[in-house]
Amino acid sequence: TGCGSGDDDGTESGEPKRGGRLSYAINVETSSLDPAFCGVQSFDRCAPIFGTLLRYDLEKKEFVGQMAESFESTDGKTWTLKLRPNVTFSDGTPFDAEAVVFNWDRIKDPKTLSPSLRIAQDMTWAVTDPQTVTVTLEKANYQLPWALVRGLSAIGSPAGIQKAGANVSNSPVGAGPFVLKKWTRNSQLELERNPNYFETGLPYLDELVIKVIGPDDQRLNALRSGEIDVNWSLLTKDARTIEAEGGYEIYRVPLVGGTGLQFNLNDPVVRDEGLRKAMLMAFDSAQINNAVYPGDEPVDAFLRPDAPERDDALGKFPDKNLAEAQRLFDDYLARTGKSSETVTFTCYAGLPALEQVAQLIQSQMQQIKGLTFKIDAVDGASLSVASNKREFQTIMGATLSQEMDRLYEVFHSEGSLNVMSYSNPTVDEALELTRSSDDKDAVTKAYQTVVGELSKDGPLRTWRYQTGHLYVNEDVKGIVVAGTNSGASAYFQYAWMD
Amino acid sequence: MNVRALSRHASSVARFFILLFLVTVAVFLLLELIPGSPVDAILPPDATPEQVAAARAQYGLDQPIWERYLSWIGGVLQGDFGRSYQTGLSVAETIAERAPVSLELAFLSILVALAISIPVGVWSAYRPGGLLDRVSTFTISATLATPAFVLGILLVYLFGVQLGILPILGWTPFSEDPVEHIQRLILPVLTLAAGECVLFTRLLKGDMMATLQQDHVLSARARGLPTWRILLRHALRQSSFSLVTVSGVVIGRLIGGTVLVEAIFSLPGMGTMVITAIHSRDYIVVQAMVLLTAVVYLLINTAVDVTYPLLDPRVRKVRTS
Amino acid sequence: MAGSGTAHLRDQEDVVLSVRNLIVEYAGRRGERVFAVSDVSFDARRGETIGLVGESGCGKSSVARAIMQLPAPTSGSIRLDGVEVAGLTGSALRRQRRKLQMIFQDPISSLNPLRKVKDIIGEGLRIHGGLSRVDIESRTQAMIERVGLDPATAAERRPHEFSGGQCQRISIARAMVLDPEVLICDEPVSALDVSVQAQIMNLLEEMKERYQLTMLFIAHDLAVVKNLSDRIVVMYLGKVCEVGTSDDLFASPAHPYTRALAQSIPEPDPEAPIQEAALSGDLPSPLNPPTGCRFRTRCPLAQEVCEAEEPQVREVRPGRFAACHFPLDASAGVPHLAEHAVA
Amino acid sequence: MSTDARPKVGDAATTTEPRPAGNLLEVESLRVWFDTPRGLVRAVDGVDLTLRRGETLGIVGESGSGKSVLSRAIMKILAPNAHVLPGSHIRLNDVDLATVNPKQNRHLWGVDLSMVFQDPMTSLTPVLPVGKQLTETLRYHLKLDKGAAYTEAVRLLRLVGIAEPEKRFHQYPHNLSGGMRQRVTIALAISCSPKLLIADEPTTALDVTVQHQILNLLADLQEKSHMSMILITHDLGVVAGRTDAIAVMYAGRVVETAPTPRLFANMRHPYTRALIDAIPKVSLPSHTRLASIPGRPPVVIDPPPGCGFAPRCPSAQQRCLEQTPVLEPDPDAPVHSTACFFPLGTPEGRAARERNIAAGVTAAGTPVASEVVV
Amino acid sequence: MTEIVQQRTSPDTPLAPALAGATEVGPVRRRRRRRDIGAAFGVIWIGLVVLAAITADWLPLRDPNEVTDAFSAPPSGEYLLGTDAIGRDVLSRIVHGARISMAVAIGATSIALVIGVSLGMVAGYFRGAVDSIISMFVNFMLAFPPLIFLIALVTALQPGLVTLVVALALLGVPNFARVARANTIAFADREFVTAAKALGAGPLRILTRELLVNVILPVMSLALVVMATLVVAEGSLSFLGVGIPPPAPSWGGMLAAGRESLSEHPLLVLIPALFFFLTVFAFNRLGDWARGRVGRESSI
Ligand SMILES: Nc1ncnc2c1ncn2[C@@H]1O[C@H](COP(=O)(O)OP(=O)(O)OP(=O)(O)O)[C@@H](O)[C@H]1O
Ligand SMILES: Nc1ncnc2c1ncn2[C@@H]1O[C@H](COP(=O)(O)OP(=O)(O)OP(=O)(O)O)[C@@H](O)[C@H]1O
Ligand SMILES: [Mg+2]
Ligand SMILES: [Mg+2]
Repeated sequence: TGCGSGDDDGTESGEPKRGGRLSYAINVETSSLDPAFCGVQSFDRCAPIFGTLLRYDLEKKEFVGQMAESFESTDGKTWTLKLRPNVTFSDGTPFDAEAVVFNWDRIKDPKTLSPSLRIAQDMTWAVTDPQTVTVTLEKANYQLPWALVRGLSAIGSPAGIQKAGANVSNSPVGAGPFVLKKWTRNSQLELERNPNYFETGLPYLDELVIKVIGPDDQRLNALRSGEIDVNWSLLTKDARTIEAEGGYEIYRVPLVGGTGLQFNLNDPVVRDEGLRKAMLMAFDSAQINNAVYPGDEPVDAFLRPDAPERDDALGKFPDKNLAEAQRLFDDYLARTGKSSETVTFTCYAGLPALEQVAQLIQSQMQQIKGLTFKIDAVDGASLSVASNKREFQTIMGATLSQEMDRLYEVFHSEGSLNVMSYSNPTVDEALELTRSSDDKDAVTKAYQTVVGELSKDGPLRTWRYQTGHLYVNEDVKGIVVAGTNSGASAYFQYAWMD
Repeated sequence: MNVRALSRHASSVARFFILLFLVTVAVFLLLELIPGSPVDAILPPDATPEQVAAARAQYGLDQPIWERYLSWIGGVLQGDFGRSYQTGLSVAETIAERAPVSLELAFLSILVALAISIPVGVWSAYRPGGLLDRVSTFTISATLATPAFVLGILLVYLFGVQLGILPILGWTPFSEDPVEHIQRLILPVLTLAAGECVLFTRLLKGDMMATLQQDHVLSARARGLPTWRILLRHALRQSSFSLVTVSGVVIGRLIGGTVLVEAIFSLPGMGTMVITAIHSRDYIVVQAMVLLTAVVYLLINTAVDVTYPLLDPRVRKVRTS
Repeated sequence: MAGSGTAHLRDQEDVVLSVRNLIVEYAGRRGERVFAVSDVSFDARRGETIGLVGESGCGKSSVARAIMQLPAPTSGSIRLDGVEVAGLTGSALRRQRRKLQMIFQDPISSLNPLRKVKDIIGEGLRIHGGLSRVDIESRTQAMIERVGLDPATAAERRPHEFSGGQCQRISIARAMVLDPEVLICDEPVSALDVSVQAQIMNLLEEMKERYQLTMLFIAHDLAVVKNLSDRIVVMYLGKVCEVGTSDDLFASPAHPYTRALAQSIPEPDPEAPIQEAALSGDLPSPLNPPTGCRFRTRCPLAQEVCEAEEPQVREVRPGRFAACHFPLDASAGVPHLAEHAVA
Repeated sequence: MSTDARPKVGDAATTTEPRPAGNLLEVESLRVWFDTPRGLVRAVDGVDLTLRRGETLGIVGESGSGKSVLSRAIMKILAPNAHVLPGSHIRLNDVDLATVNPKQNRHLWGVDLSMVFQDPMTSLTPVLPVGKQLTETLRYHLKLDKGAAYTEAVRLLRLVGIAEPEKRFHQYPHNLSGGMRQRVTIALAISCSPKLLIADEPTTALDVTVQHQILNLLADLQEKSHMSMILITHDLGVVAGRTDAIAVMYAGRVVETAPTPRLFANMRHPYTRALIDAIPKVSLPSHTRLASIPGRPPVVIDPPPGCGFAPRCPSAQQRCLEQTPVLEPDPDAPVHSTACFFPLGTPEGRAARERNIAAGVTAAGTPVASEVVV
Repeated sequence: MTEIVQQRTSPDTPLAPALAGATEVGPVRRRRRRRDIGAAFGVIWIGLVVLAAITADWLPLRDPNEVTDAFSAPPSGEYLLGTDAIGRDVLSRIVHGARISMAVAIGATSIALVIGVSLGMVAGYFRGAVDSIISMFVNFMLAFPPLIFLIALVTALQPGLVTLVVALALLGVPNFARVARANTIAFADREFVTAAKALGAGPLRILTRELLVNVILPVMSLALVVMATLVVAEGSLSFLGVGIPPPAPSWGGMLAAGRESLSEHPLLVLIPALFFFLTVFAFNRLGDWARGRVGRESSI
C-alpha cells in the first residue's frame, strides 16, 4: 500500500495555514504515556507523540502507512514491516527496525505489564535490515495490521526509554508530529510541533493542547465558550444540539458494539437459556435511548443496520414481548421449582447517564413478575475486578471498538476478553475464519454469521449503536478522523486553524 | 525555659508523632478493607498470569500487610514516598506538582471567604436584624443548600457561557501567564469561598454579638471613638477565636482536596488525584496524601494555637482539643 | 501580721471545727506556684460564727474550699467534730459532707439553671439516700417554706425565675436540708442588694439559732461580717493578721492592716470626716509573696525586722491575737468607729 | 470651641479659678423603655434631675432601679432596643442632647461627657495595651500627634496615681490589678477634660481599701478641674461624705432628692429610710437585727399603677396603690423633693404608719411588725 | 413577703399612644417576630418533611421508581413537579427521598451526638489522661481526610443507607466531642457543680444530673447546623458515587443525577435544590432560634 500525507486535505477549502494552538477535550485522563501502554490505552494522547505505525483510512476502508511505510504479508503468517528511511525520534536517534523490535520486546516482557502483551504473545519478530522487521505468526492472521494501528503502534525512542527508567510513563520520546511540552495530569497535556517530523511541512499547528474535562455538558460549555476547539463525544443528542447551534463541523465514526448488559454464562442462574431469553424479551432499547440518549436508534441486532457485516436473516435480538418473556420466566420457575428469582446487575456508580440506564433496565426487567433485578453500583475499579474475575451475574460492559477483529477476543470461547464465558462453536469457527482468510467477502460473511449468532444468543444486549463524535469548531480544518477504542479522534498533524 | 515547659513541648511533639503513626496505620488498614487490589486496576482485563505475578512482585503485594507498612514507613522516613502503581511516577513529585494548586486554591478561597465574611459578620453583629444581616442570612441559607457542584456549574454557565467573560476550565500556572492564572482561579475560588463564607459569617457574627455586649465596647463608644474603629480594633480580634480555629480546620480540609470543585473546573489539584488513586487502588498515593494532610492539619492547628495569644493577650496557650 | 501561729486556738471541748496549719497552693499558669493560703489556723466552737475578712485575693475562698475539700488543701489539718477530714476521699468524705455544707457567693451561678428548685434542694437528700421519695418531697417542701419562699409555687420553678435574694434562699435551703453542723458561707450576700442583703443576713441568723449552727462567714464587707460574727479572723495575703471578738476588733484594731480596713469603711453619715486613703498600693502577688511580714510592703509602721522575721500570732491584749511586730495599742482606735461604739 | 483652650485636668494653674455657677445638666421627665421578649421594661420612667456646675450628684438605688440606664441615656449610649419616649429632655449646657447630630455627638463624648463604668475588669478593651487606649482617645479628640499623645497619656496615668506609668503604658489590662484598671478607666474618662463625669458604681467591684482610694481620687480630680460629677452607687455610705446632693431612685423613678446633709438629717421617703436602716453598720454591736425591707426589688415590666414601693412600704395606704406620687418639693425646703403621699416626718406620714401598725398589715397586704419600724 | 402582682394592662399609662409615635421599638419587635416566625416555619417544614418521609408509602403518590415514557417532563397536572430523566414522578421521588435525606441527617447526627457528647463530657470533666486520650482520638479523626475516610469506608462496606449513616456519624463525632468538651469545661467550673460536689455527688451523678442538661443546649444548636450540612453532604457523595445506590430516591441523588443536563432541564436540579434550600433554611432557623434560647437562658 502506498503512503500518503494529507490525502484528505483536498476536501477542505482553502490553503492550510501554519501556526496556532488547538485545544481538544476528552473525558478521561490516561495513566501513562509509556509507548508500551499507548496503543491500547490512549490514542488521543499517544498518536500525536508517537504516531501510529499504520493508519486505518476510514474513507478508503484500508490500512495505509503512517510512521511505517507498509506492513504486508502473502500468507497471513509472515509479515514484513517496512520502515521509512531517515526518520528520527525527537531526540535525534534513528527510528529504525532496532527501535521497533526494542519496543515490541518490551511489550512482550511480562514485567512491563503492558496491556498489549496478548497481541504480541503469539508473534515473533526479527530485524531483517535497518528498515525492515519480519514478523512471524504460528497461525495465519490477516487482521494483524490492526495491531499496528493499536497495541503495537507506538514506538518510542529506545534511548529515551532507557534514560527515563522508572519515569517512562511520564517522559515519552517519539517520532510523531508533536513533542510533549508539559503534562498536568487530570488537567491538560500540552504538545508542541516536532520540528523533525518526517512529513515535511507538518504539522501545521504550533501547539496542541489536550484537556481532560469529565462531564459531557462541561465539555460542551467549553466548546461554546471557545475554551476548546475540538470536543470528543459519544452523545448523539449533543451532536444534534451542536449542529443546530451552527458554527461547528461534526465528524462521526461508527463503532462496533457498545455498552450493554452482559450475562455471565457461567453463573448457575443466568446461564439458563429460558431465563436469559425472558430477560432479553423484556429489554427495551428504545425506551433507554428515548430517555437517556435521545436521537439514537433502537437496537435490534448486534451491529447497526447499515453495517455490511450484518445480515438480518442470520439473527436479530429478540423483539420486546413481555407476554412471551413472562411465559418463558414462568417456565423457568416451573423448571427449577423456584417461586421467584433474583438477578444482580453490577454497574457503574457516579455516572448519571449510566445510572439512569441501569435503573431503566431494572424497571424493564422487573416488569417480569417474580423477577427481582438488583442494582449493585460500584466504582470503576470494582467493576473491572468483578468483570475480570467473572464474579457477577449480569454486568454493564463495553465492547467498544472501531474494528471488527475485536469480536474475536470478546466472543471466541478462548478469547482473552470473553468475560461472559460465551461459547458457540459456530461463532468460534467463523471468528477463526476472519483471521485465517485473505478473502474479504469470506471474512464479511463470517462476521455476518458471528453477528447473527450473537444477536440470537444475546450474551450481551446493547441498547444503542455507538458512534464516536468530534465536534470541531468551523475554524479548524484538515481534521483526519480516526476511530479509537473509545470513539473518534483525529490525526492532528493535518489539522490547521483558519 | 524550665523543665516543665520543656517536658510539655516534648509531650506535644510526641503526641504529634503518635497521631501521625495512628493515621498512617489506620489508612493502611482501611485500604486493606477495600475490595480489589492495585494489580486489578493496573493490569488490562486480558492480562496474562505472568503479568499478574510480575505485578504482585513488583508492588510487593505478595508480602504481608505489616511488612508493606514497615517498608513504606521506612521509605517515608528516608524521604522516599515510593512510586505510584498507576502512573509509575514518584509520589513525592506528583504531590509536589499538585500541592501548589490545592494550596493556592485553599488559601485564596479562605482569604476570599474571610474578606467577605469579616465585614459582613461584623456589620450584621453590629446591626442585627438590619438589611445586611437579613440579606446575608438569606444568602447563607441559600448557599448552604447549594452544593458546590451545583453552584460551580451555575457559575460556569453564567460567567463562561452566557456572559463569556471568564475562562471556565483548566489551569494556567502563574509563571506562564499571570493574568490568565488569576482568571482561571476566579470561579473555583468563588465556588469554594461561597461554602466557607457561610460558616465564617455565622461564627463571627455570633462571637461578635457577644463581644459587642461587653462593657469595654460601650466604654469605647462612650469615649466617642468612631464605630469602625471600635468594631475592628476593640471588638474584632477577641471575637475571632472560633473563626481562626475553624479557618484552620477548613484550610486543612481544603488542602486535602477539593474534589468536587477540581472535577468541575478540571483543576490539577490533589483531590482528583486522591479520588483517582482510591478508585484505581493506587494505595501508595493515598497513603502519602493522608500523611500529608494529617501533617498539614496538625501544623495548622499548632499555628492556630500560636495565633490565639496574638488575638487576645489574655490567652497564653490554649491547648488544642 | 501577716504571720503564722496557733496562739489563738482554743482548747475547749465544744470546738466543732478546727483548722490547723492550713496551706493551699495552686499551680499557676507557667508552672509557678500560687501561695493562696499559707499556714492559717483557726477554730470554731459549737454555735459560734467565725467571720473571715480580707481583701480580694487574700485566700478567703481558698480556706473555705479547703475545708470543704474542694479541692483538698495542700497540707494542714481540718477536724470536724474531732474527725480529721483532710485526706478523706470517696465515700468516707461523702459521709462527712452531710455535716459540712456551704453557701456560695454568686446565688445564680451556684444553682443549676436548668433544674427545678425542688430537685436542687432535694438533691442532697437523694445523694445521701435512705429516704423515700415522699420523705424527700416533704422535707424539701418544709425547707422551702422555712427559708421564706412560697412553697406553693417555688418548687416547680427554675432558678432564673427568681431574684438574686431568692436564689440565695434556695442555696441556703439546699445546704440546710442536710441538717449540717457547720455551715460555710463564702460571701453569701456580696452579690445582693442592700435590702435583700438584710433579709438574708436575718435569715442566716435565724437558721443559726434554730439549728445551733456553727458558721464560717466570709465577706469583704466589714460591717456585714461584724454583724453576723462572734469572732473575726482578718486575713492578708494568705495569712492571719488578727483575731478578736467582733465587737471590739474594728473599734480598737491591734494590727495596722485591720486599722486600714476599718478606716476604709464608708459610713452612711455625711458628717463623718473623709479619711485619707489608709492604704496605698496593691495587694502583692501571691506568686511571690514578700518575705517576713507579708503586709510590710504597704505598712506605715514597717521596720527592718518586719522584712527579716515573720511575726507569729500572739495574744497582744486579753482575747486579742495579732501577728505583728508592732501591734497598736487599744487607744489607737479608729476615731469615728470608736466614737459610735461608745455612743 | 478650641480644645486647647480648655483647662486640663490637674493643671495647677486652673485650680484657683472660682467655681462657675448655674445648671450644667438638666434632665426632664426622662423615660427610657426597653423592648424585651418579656415585655416593655420601664427602666427609667420619668426622671427629673438637675446638676449644678462643679457639683457632685449622688444617685442611689438598688439594682435594677435604672441608675445605669439613666447614665447611659445621658451619655447617649443606650442599647439598640432602648426607646426614649417623646417628651424626655436632657440638656447639657442648655443644649438639648436629642438635637445633637451623630457627628457632633462624637465630640460630645469624651470632651463634654465621659463615663467610668462599674466593672474595671471588663470596661477596658482586653486586646489593646492601656497606653494605646489612652493615646487613641487623645489623638482622636484632641488631634495630638503621637509624641504628644504619649506624653499626655503618661501624665494622665501618673495623675490617677499609677506608679511607673511608662511601664504600665505598654501593659495589657489583664496585667493590672482591679484598682489599677479602675484608675486607668478614670484616666481615660478624664483624658479630654470633660465637663461632666459620670461614675457608674465605680467601686462596687473593688475592695474597701481600694474603693476608698478611688473615691478619694475622684473627689480630688473633681476638685482640681471643676468637673461636675454624677456618682452612682447603691451604697449610701459611699455618697454620704462625697456628694453635694443625692437623688434616690426606685423602680425607674427618683423618689427623693435633696442636698446631702439635708437628706441624711431629714429623710422623707420611707424607702430612703429603709435603705439606710437595712445597711449593717460597723458602729453597731454585732448580731444587731437588721431592719430589712420586705419583698424584693420591683419588676419594671409593665408595672401596676401606684407607687412602686407601696408593696414593701410600711406606710402604704390604699391611695399608694392607686395613684403614682410625683416628685414634689417640700413646702418648707424647696431643695428637698419627695415622691410620697405620706412622707416621714409629716403628720400624714406618722398617721399612716400608725394606722398600719395598728392593723398589723399595710394596704398592700404586707405585714408590719412594730419592732421593725423605727 | 409579697410578690408584686403583675398587671399587664394599666389604664392610666399612655402606653399605646407613646408607642404609636415610637420609631425605634418597631424593628426590634419585628426582628423577634421574624425569629419566631422563622422557628415556626422551621418546625412546620421539618415536621412536614419528616411526616412525608414516614407516611410516604401511604400517600396518594405514584411509585417513585415507576418509569413512564414521559421523560424530563415539565410540571403538569399529571406530574405536579414533572418527571425526571427516565420518566419517574419527581414529586413522589422528593417525598420518598425525604426518607433517606432525613434518615441521613437525623440518624447520623443523633449517633454522632450521642457518641461525641459522651466522649466530650468525659474528657472535659475528668481532664488529665482521659482528656488526652480522647483529644488524641478527636484530633486523629480530624487529621484524617474526611473524603478519603468516607470513600474508603463506603467502598469497603458496600454503599447503602446504613453504611452512609455510620460513616457520616463517625465523621461528625469529633465536632460534637469538641463542643461538648468545651462546654463541659466551662460549666464544670461553675459553682453549681462545686455545690453538687459539696453535697456529696459522685462524678456520674454530676455528669448526668448537673452537666448534661447544660451541655446539651449548645450541642443541639450545633446539631441543627450539622443536620443541614448532612442533607447537602449526602448529595455531594452521590456525585462521587458513594451515595445511596440507585434507584432508591434521595434528594442528593436527584440533584447529582440532574447536574449533567442542567442546561437542558434545569428543573431537574432546581426542584430538589429548592427542597434542599427550604430544609436547610428550616434547620438554620431552628438553630438560630435555639441559639437565641440558649443565649437567653445563660444570660440570666
Ligand atoms: N484554681 C486556682 N488556680 C490558681 N490560682 C488560684 C485558684 N483559685 C484561686 N487562686 C488564687 O489564689 C489566691 C486566693 O484566692 P481566693 O479566691 O481564695 O481569694 P478570696 O480571698 O476569696 O478573694 P475574693 O474576695 O476575690 O473572692 C488569689 O490570688 C487567686 O488568684
Ligand atoms: N438593654 C436592655 N434591655 C432590656 N432591659 C434592660 C436593658 N438594660 C437595662 N435593662 C433593664 O432596665 C432596668 C434598669 O437597669 P439598670 O442597669 O439601669 O439598673 P441599675 O440601677 O444600674 O442596677 P445595678 O445596680 O444592678 O447596676 C433593669 O430592670 C434592667 O433589666
Ligand atoms: Mg472569694
Ligand atoms: Mg448599673
